[in-house]
Amino acid sequence: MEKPKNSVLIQFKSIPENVSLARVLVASIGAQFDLTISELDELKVAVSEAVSNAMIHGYLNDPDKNVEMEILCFDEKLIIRVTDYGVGIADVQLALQPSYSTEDDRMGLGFVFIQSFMDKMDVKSKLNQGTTVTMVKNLVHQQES
Amino acid sequence: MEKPKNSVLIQFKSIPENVSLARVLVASIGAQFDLTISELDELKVAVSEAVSNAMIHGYLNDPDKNVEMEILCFDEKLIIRVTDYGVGIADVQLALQPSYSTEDDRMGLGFVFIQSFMDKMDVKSKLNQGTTVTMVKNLVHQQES
Amino acid sequence: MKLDFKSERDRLYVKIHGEIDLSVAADLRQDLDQNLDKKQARHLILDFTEVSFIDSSGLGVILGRYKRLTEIGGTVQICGVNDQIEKILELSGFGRIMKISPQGSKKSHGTSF
Amino acid sequence: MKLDFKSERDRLYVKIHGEIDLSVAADLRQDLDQNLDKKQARHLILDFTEVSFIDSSGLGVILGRYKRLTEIGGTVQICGVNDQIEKILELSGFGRIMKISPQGSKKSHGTSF
Ligand SMILES: Nc1ncnc2c1ncn2[C@@H]1O[C@H](COP(=O)(O)OP(=O)(O)O)[C@@H](O)[C@H]1O
Ligand SMILES: Nc1ncnc2c1ncn2[C@@H]1O[C@H](COP(=O)(O)OP(=O)(O)O)[C@@H](O)[C@H]1O
Repeated sequence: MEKPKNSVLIQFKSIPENVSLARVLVASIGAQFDLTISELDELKVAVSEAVSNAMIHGYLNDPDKNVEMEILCFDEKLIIRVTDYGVGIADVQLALQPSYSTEDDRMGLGFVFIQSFMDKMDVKSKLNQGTTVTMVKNLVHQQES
Repeated sequence: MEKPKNSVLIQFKSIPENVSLARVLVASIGAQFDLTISELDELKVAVSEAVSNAMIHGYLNDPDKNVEMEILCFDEKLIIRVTDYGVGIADVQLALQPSYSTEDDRMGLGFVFIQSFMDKMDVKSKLNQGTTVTMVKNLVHQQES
Repeated sequence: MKLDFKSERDRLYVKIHGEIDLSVAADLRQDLDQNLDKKQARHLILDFTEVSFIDSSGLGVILGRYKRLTEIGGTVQICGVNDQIEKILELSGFGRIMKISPQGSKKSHGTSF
Repeated sequence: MKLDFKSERDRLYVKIHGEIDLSVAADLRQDLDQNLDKKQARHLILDFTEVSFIDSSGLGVILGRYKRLTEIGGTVQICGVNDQIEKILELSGFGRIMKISPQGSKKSHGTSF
């Protein structure tokens, strides 16, 4: 694969305050490219969902675990990968269903938002080993007229 | 040592755009605590100097190298550690002298700023192995009257 | 996140400032419930003019209040919504169960503090 | 970073917007030198009203222009400086070699765009 123009790897404690940290970081990298405000907002939502899921579902809110996020910047796309080494997902296809959630007070919209706001999403998970959500945002913009 | 309330480890490519990334990250963590705007600004300067030094001096501007930054948050202090695996510093005491610089167009003020704006600084370096700058910011605030 | 409360008969107006995500969801839930109880309100009007971000953790809190209030014949309304948040509210189907008014519309003026 | 240039006789006014660090230092150096050449200016007035951050990489660029201009009997002046940046300029000794005026002072009014 082509070498990324930029790459950032961050590891942080699984505490809710760090969800906004992950957003700030992604927005700051997104601003290095010519993303519109609305594209930046959508990146932030996608990252927020993936990181929140790692904390809530993957680590069952254990603050002593660590979430990882990797951001790779290419000319034509951003790749963002969020990883936890938590409980894993038994049935990924089921988990991706809109409105499916294993928690009563949650809406099952996390994956829906990621899929709506990113150009590609891939979920790899193994029970008791953890989950990696890979999200791709294309940077190929329409020619201006 | 007491367990940190938050800890963040970030690794990024040695390209100048990432100096601001490091600042944004530190400011965003600083904002989780009750730092004043001016304290946040000072943290940003210190981090900017340490990260720029890693890129310019440590890695001689090679963009394919990686800079690491670790942030540990305790009740009473923030510890920020910037590491490169670059050329290292032959004589740390000399390097710390105000106005000392090995580059013509630089001012030798980086370490001066870090020492002025942080409560503690420690530099560990080994030739051809790299440099770690550890900076401490105390969070113990005066009692309000 | 910061909240301003105002109430009038059975209506509770809440202006929310900041980002609504996992880190504030629990506080938001508790503050809304406490104030709904205290004021015995049935109608909740959320002013989003100063909300810069919301994700599904934030939406979950609002849906929870919606369920609670519809049980007693009440409603939830969100006003002052920016374009990005409007898109998220539409995606999540909130538009079908509660009244949502964008920033600058007449509806949002009525609830300004 | 964004620059606005204005010149009057041998004076070049430059209003700088944004953060001045390693990532913009090379561009800033080049843009300043090109404009000093083009306008044959001897006096450089930097408006810092819209500068939100500067570190030693940024200061190095200014010191370089200072050295260049003092050789031909010129000066450098920085106006519209906020408290934090004033502290940095003092620490670095710039206050002893060039005129620095804080935000809101009369001096900085004279150079507004
Ligand atoms: N990182 C993860 N680790 C374990 N399970 C996960 C993870 N992410 C998602 N899941 C599972 O997938 C389900 C659907 O996720 P999502 O669409 O984000 O909705 P929600 O977070 O509201 O439950 C979750 O309820 C959970 O069971
Ligand atoms: N990470 C590093 N790796 C190698 N050398 C360094 C590093 N940081 C600082 N130095 C050395 O210390 C000197 C002084 O650093 P500093 O006070 O920041 O001033 P400046 O960056 O302006 O040279 C540098 O010129 C360089 O020789």
